[in-house]
Amino acid sequence: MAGSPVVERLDEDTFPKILLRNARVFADRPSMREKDLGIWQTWTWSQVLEEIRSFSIGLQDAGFKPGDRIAIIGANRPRLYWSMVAAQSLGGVPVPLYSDSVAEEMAYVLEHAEVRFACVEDQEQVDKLLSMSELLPKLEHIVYDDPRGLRDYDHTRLHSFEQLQVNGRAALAADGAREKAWLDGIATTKGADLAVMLYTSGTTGRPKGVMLSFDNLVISARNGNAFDKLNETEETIAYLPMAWIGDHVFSLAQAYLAGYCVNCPENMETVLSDRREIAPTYFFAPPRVFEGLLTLIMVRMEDAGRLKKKMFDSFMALARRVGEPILNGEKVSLVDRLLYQLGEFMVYGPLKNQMGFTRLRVGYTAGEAIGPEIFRFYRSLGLNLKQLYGQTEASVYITMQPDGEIFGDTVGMPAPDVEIRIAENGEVLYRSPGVFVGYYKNDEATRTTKTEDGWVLTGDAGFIADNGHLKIIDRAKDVGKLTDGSLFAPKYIENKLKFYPNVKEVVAFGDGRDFCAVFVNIDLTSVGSWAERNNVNYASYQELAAHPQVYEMICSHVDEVNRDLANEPMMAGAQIKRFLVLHKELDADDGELTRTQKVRRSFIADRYAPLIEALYDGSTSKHVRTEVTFEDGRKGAIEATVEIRDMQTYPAAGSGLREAAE
Amino acid sequence: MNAFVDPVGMAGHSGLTKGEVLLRVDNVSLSFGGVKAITNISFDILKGEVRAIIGPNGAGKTSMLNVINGFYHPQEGTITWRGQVRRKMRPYEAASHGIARTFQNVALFKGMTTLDNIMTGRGLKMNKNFFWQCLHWGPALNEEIEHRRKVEEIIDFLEIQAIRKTPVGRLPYGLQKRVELARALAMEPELLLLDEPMAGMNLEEKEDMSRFILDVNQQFGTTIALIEHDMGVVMDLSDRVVVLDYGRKIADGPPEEVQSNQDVIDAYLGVPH
Amino acid sequence: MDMLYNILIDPFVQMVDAPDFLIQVVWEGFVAGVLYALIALGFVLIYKASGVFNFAQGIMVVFAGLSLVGLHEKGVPAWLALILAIGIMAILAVCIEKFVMRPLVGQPDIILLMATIGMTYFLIGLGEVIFGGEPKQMITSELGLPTGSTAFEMGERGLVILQHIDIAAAVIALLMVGGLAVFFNRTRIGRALRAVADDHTAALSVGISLNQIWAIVWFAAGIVALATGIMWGARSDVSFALEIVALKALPVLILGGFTSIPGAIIGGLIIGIGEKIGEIYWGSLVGGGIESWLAYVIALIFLLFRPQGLFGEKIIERI
Amino acid sequence: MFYREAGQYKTSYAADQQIFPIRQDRIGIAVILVIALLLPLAASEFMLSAIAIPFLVLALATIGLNILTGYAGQLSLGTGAFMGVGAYSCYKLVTIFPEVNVIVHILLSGTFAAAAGVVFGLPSLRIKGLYLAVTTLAAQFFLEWCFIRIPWLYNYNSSGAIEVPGREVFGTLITGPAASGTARYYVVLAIVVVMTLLIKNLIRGRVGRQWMMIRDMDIAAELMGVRPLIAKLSAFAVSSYVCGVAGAMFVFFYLGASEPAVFSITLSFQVLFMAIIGGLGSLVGSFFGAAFIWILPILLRVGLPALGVDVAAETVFQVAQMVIGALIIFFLIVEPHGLARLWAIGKEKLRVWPFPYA
Repeated sequence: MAGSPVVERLDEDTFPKILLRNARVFADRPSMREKDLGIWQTWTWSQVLEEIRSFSIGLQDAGFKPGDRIAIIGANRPRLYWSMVAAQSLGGVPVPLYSDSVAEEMAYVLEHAEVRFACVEDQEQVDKLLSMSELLPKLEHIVYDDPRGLRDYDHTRLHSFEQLQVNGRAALAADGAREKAWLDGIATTKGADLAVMLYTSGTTGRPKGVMLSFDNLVISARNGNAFDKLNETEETIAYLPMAWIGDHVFSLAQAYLAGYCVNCPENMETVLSDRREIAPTYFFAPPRVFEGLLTLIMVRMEDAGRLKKKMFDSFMALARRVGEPILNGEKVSLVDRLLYQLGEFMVYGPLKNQMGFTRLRVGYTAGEAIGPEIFRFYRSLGLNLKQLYGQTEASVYITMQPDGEIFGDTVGMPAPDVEIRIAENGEVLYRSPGVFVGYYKNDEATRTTKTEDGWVLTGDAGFIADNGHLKIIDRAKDVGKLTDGSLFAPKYIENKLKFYPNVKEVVAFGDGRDFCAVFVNIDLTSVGSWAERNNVNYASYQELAAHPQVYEMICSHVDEVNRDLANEPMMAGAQIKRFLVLHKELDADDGELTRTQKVRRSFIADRYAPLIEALYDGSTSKHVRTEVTFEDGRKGAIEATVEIRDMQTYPAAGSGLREAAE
Repeated sequence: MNAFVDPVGMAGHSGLTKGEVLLRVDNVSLSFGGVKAITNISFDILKGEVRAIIGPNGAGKTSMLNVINGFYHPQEGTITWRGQVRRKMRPYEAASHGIARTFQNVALFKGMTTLDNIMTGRGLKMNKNFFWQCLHWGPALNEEIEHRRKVEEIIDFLEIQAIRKTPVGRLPYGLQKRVELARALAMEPELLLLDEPMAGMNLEEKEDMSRFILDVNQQFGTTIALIEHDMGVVMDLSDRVVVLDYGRKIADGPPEEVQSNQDVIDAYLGVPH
Repeated sequence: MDMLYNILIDPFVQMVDAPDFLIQVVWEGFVAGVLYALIALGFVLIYKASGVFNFAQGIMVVFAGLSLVGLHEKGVPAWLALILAIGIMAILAVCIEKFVMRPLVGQPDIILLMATIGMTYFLIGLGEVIFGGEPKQMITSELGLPTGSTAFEMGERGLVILQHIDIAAAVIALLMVGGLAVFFNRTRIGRALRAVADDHTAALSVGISLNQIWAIVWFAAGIVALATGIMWGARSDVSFALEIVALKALPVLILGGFTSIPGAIIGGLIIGIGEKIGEIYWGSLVGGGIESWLAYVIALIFLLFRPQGLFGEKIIERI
Repeated sequence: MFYREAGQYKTSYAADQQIFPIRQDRIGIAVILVIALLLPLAASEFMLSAIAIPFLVLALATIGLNILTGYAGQLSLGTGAFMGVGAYSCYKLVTIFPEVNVIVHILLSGTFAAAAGVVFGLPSLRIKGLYLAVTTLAAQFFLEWCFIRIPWLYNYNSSGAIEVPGREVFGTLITGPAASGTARYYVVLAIVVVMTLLIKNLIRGRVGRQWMMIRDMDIAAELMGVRPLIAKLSAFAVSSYVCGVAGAMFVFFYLGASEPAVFSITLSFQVLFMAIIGGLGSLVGSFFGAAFIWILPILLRVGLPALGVDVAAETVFQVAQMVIGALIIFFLIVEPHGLARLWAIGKEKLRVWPFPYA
C-alpha cells in the first residue's frame, strides 16, 4: 500500500485535518443541510468546524480519550456526522450502528467494539441503550441529539449534544489554550490511524468489525472524486444507513475530500420529496431504490389518459432506441436528436424532475445487480447512471464504470489503484489502497479474507468479460452444481426473475438437486395495482399471491427467464423446472431477510423445508403453517395451501440447433 | 440547565405552580329551554394534571367543556379561573386567557393547509397592525416568520412534517385529529380541553395520540382536561377522573378509585335510576 | 323639533284626519302585499322541496306573463294562449330540472342560488329575443278578468276606490293558497313533496323519484308565476322591470320564513302594507321613493331582533 | 410539463412563504406583467378603453367582493352600491379639493365605501348566509336611492349624473373625456397591481387567516380567540374599500360620466358572477372571472356579426345575455369552484406531468 503513488500526493490525510482545510478553503460554501422545521437549515464549512470543535471539546471534558470508541446510532442527522469527526479529532474511533437493529443485535456490537461513548439520535435509541446497560458495563456516556421526552431522565450519564457544545464553547472561551491544544491534537492524527469501524451485517454468523484507516478512506474517496470529477459544487442526499460503508464514503469521506454539500432529509417519510427539493448532482442508491422508482412511475402511468400514455410510450420507445447512444456520445441522426429533444421537454425532463434527478451528473448503483432493463431505462432518459462493485473491506471501490463504457450486465473496470484477479474457483480477488486494516478482534477472519500480500477475497464468483469488464454471477459459496453437473448460480437466476416489476423477491434452489426450482414473492405495489385495474379483489397479500391469474403472470415471467437462460451456454442447464408463489412476504422481522433486505437463503431453506420438499417430490400443492411477527411485535401464524407449478425448459442455444438439424 | 427544556415556550404563564387549583367549577347548572344538561356540578382542575371527564353518552360532558371555555353560560353556579370568578366570558376571551380546545368532530378550517391551520393558533400572539400586514414586510414579516418557527416546532413535535402543506380536507381522520391538537398547542394554552381526542381511531393511532398527550403534559407542563370513551386510555392517561351521568357528578377521584365505584359501574352498565 | 314632529306626530295626525285615504293606502299596500306573497309563494314551494333559493322566480313571473301576452299578440285566442302559457311553464320546469337541478344536486346553497341567477340572465335574454324588450299591455279583459272599479263612500269623510282587478287578485291568491294547501295535504304527490322537504331519502320510500318531484315543484312554481304575472301585468305592464320588484319577495321570506306558506302570505302583507304606509306618510320627508328599500330595511331591523324569522325556533348552536 | 421544481429548495421561511414559491411561476407572472406594460403599444384605443380598463377595474371590484364572500364567507349582493359610494365620494372629493392629486382622491374614496360597508356589515354579527344577503340588498337599494335623492352628491347637476373633470398627474391628463386611453390604462394597471399585491399580503397573514377561520368554521374560530366582530367588520371594511376604489376608477377612468343606474343591482350581480365564475377565495380567479364576464359579451358582439350571422345589434346583446346565463350554469355544473379551480387543476396537472396525479 505504501507504494501507491497517491499517498505522496496527500496533504491532509485525516478527516479532522481536511475539515480544517475546508473551513479555510470553502469557508462560506455549504457543507451540510438538514430539512428541519420546514426549511433547509444550512451550515457552511466554517460553521461546521465550529460545531465540531465545540462538541469535540465538550466530549473531551465529558471524559472522551484518544483511542476511545464512540457508537453512532440514528438516522442521517448532521450532528451524528459531526460527532464522528469530533471523535476522530480527539483520536477516537466512531462505530456507526444500524439504528433499526434490535437491542440484542446492538448489544453484541457495542460490547464487541468496547464502546465507552454513544452518540444517538433520540429517546428511542437512548431507551434501547439504557435497557441493555447491564450487558454493557463499558458504556459510560450517552449523548443524544433530540431532547424530546428525555427531560426527566437521569442525566448523570446522559448528555444532550447541545449541552456538550455549550460546555465546549464555555471551555474554549475560558481557556485560550484549549483551541490550540485541540488543533495540536488534530495535527498528530495520521493517515495510518484507525478512522472508523464498520460492522458488516453478514448473511451468516456474527457481525464483523471492519477496521478502516484514514488512508483507506481518504485515498479511496480521493480516487472516487477524481474518477467522476466531483468537486465542491456537488449536492448529495444522505439517506442510507450511516453504518453502511457506502454512506460513510459518499456522505463523509468524499464530501470532505471534495468539499461538497450533504443534505439530510427531514425524516424517512419525506425522503422522496426532500430529494426532489434538493435535486442532488451526485446520487447513490442500491438497485431496489431505482426499481421502486421505476415501478412507481409505471404504476402511475397506467392510470394516465390514453393519449398521454401513448405519447409516453412512444417517447420511451424513442429513448430506448437513441437515448443511450446520445448519452454515450455516439452518432445519432439529426431527426432522432430533435425528436429526443422534444421528448426531453415532454417526458424525460418532467420524469427527471419528478424523481429529483434534474441536476444529476453522476448516479451510482451498487450492492446488488441491477436489472438491465431498469438500468437502461434511467440511462435512456439521459441520466448518467453507472454501476460499481465494492465492499466494506475495500472502502467501497473495487470496479467502476468509466463514462462512455457502460454495460448493463458487467460492473466495470478496476477502480483507480485497484488490482483484480480471478481465483481458480472463480472467486474475485482485489488489492488496493482501500483494503481494510483487519477485522476487529477477529484475526482468524482477517487471515481467511486477506492474504499475506494484501489480496482480499470478495466471496463473489465472476469473470472478466470480453470487453475487459468484470461480471459477477453470484456469491462464490452459493454457486453450486445440479446433479447433472450443470452450473447453478442461484443469485443469477433470482436476479433475472426479480427484474420483473411484479416480482419482489426470489429464492432459487438446486445445488445438489436434479433441477432448479424457485420461491417467488410478488411485489404488492405492482401486482396490487394490476389487480385494481383488472378488478381482481383480494383481502391480503396471501390471497393475492394465490390468485390463479397471478400465477399465470408469474408463469409467463418464469418462462421468459427460461428462454433467456437457454441462450447462455454456461447457465442453460439450470432452468427453472418448478416454482411456487410464497404465501407471505419475506420479512426482516421474521429473520428471512437481513436488515439490508438481502435474502437469508439457509434460514429460508430451513423455515420452509416442507415447501422445498414439495418442490422436489412432484406434488402440485402443499399446506403449510408459518409463524410470523407482526409489526407491533406480536407473534402469530398464518396457514396456506401453496400451489406448485411445473415449467417447460428449453434446450440450450447451441444444442437446440443441433436437435433441429437432426 | 437544558436549553431545550421548553422549546415552544409553553410552560405555564399563570405563575401558578404544579398542583394549585387552576380552575374550579362550583355548583354549575345549565339547561336549554327547560332541558337540564348539567345539574349542580362542582369539581376542580389542578395545574399540571391530566383530568378526565367521563360518562355515558348524553351525560353532559361536552356541555361541561362548553361551559368551561365560555361557549355556554350556565344559569347557576360559578367558574373560578386562576382564583378569579368569571362572569359571562365569551369564547374568545377564554382563548386569550389560555384555554384551548379540540373538538369531538374535527373542526379544522377545511380550506387551509395543515401549516395554515396551525398558524391560526398563533393569531392571539400576533399583533402587528393592518398596514404592516398589507406590506408583508418588516415587522409583519418578522412576526410571521417568528410564529412560523414556533408552528414548525409543533409540527416537529407531533411528527406531521410530511403533511405540512397538504390541505387538511385531504388528510385521513387520524391525522386531522393530530393537526387539531397541533392547532390547539399553537395557542400555548395553560389549559387544554380535549373532546374525545381518540374517537374513531385505530389502536395504533390511539397509542400515538396517548403518547402525544402525555408528552404535551410533561414537556410543556400543560394542564389537560379530556373527555374520552376508551376507559383503558383514561386509566392510563389521567391523574384524576370526574364521572358524569345524566348531567350529575357521580364520582370524582383517581382512576383506580373511580373504576371500582359502584355508581360508576352502574352508570356504565345502564342500571336504571 | 320640527323634524321630530314631522317624523313622530304629523303622519299619525294625517292618518286620523283622512281615514279614507289611510284605508285606500292600506288597501293598495294589501294588494301589493298579495302580489309579493304570490312571488314569495313560488320561492317557498321550491325552497321547501329542494332547498334551492330561487332567484329566478321574478323572471319566471315576467316570462309567464310575456308568453301569455306575446302569444295573444301573435293571434292566438286568449284561452288557448293561457293553456299554451301553462304548457310553456311545464316545459320550462322540465328543462330546469333536467339541465340545471339534476346536474347540480348536492352542491352548496350558494352554488344553487348562483345557478338560478344564471337562469335569470338566460330567461331575460330569451324573453327579449322572442317577445322584444318593450313593456306590454296585459290582456285583462280577454281573459275575462274584471276591470273597472267600485267606490265606497266613507260617510262624509271621503271615499275609497277598489279596483276590481285588485279584488280578483286577492281572490285568486286566496284560491291559490287554498289549492296548494289541498295539494300538499290531500294528494300523494303533495305528501311526497313534504316528505322531500324533511328528508330526501324519505321521499324515495313514497315511490316518487326526486327528479319528478322537482319537475312538479318547478311547474307548480311556474303556475304561481303565471298567475302572479297576469295579476301584476293587469295592474301595470308586463315588463322586465318586474324582475327587480320580485326581489322584494326576499324580505317577505325573511319575515315569514323560507318554508312556510302562511308565513309567505303574512310576510307579504306586512311588507306590502308597511312600505306603502311608509312611502306615503314618511317618504315625502326624505324626497320620496323609499319604497325601493324600505322593505329590506324592515327585514333587516326585524332580523336583528329575531334572526330566526317570525315562525322559526331559537337555534341552539352545538359544537 | 414546464415545471422543473427539482432543486428549488428553501433555506429560509421568507423564501418558503413568498407569494410565488415556484420559480416557473415567478417567470410566468413577470412575463404577464411585461405584456401588460407593453399592451398599449399593440392595442387600439378601443381595446384599452372598452376592454382592458374596465376589465382591470372590475377585476379589482371582484377582488373586493372576494375578500368578503370568498375569504370571509359573508355573502353580499350590494357590491354595486359600495362601488357607487366610492365613485360619488371621489366625485365630491375632486370637486371640493380640486388641487389634490386625483389618485389620492381615488384611494381616499374607498374609505367612505369602507365606512358604509361597516355600517351595513353590522348585522352580519347576528345573521348568516342568505339572510345576510338580504341585508346587503338593503344596502344596495338604500344607497342607490341615496345617489338619486341626494342632489348634493351630484352637485345638483340637472341631469342627475356626475361628470368627471379632467385632472393631470405629472403633467399628463388622466381623467376626463380628453385623457388618452394609454394614460388611463397605466394608472389603472398600477393601482390594480399594487392593490392586488397588498390584498394578497393581507390574506396570507393573520388578518386573512382570521377571515378564513370565520368562513370555514366560525365557532371554532371564536374558541381560538378570533373576535367575530372585528374579523367580520374588518372584512366588510376592506372589501368595501376595495370595491369603493374600483367604483371610483370605474367612473373616473372608464365611464367618464355616470348616473345612479350604473351602480344598480345589475352591477352587483355582474361582480358576483365574476367572483363565482372566477372562483370564490381566489385572487387569480377574480381576474379570470372579470375577463370571462366582461370580455365574452364583447367578443360575442364583435364576433357574431363577423362570423356572418346577420342580426340586429340589440339581438346580439340579448343573445350574449343568454349565452352568459347558460355558461354560468354550465360552469357551475362543470366546476362549481370556478375558473380558479380549473386553473389550479391545470397547474397541478402540469406540476405532476407526466403522471396523472402526484
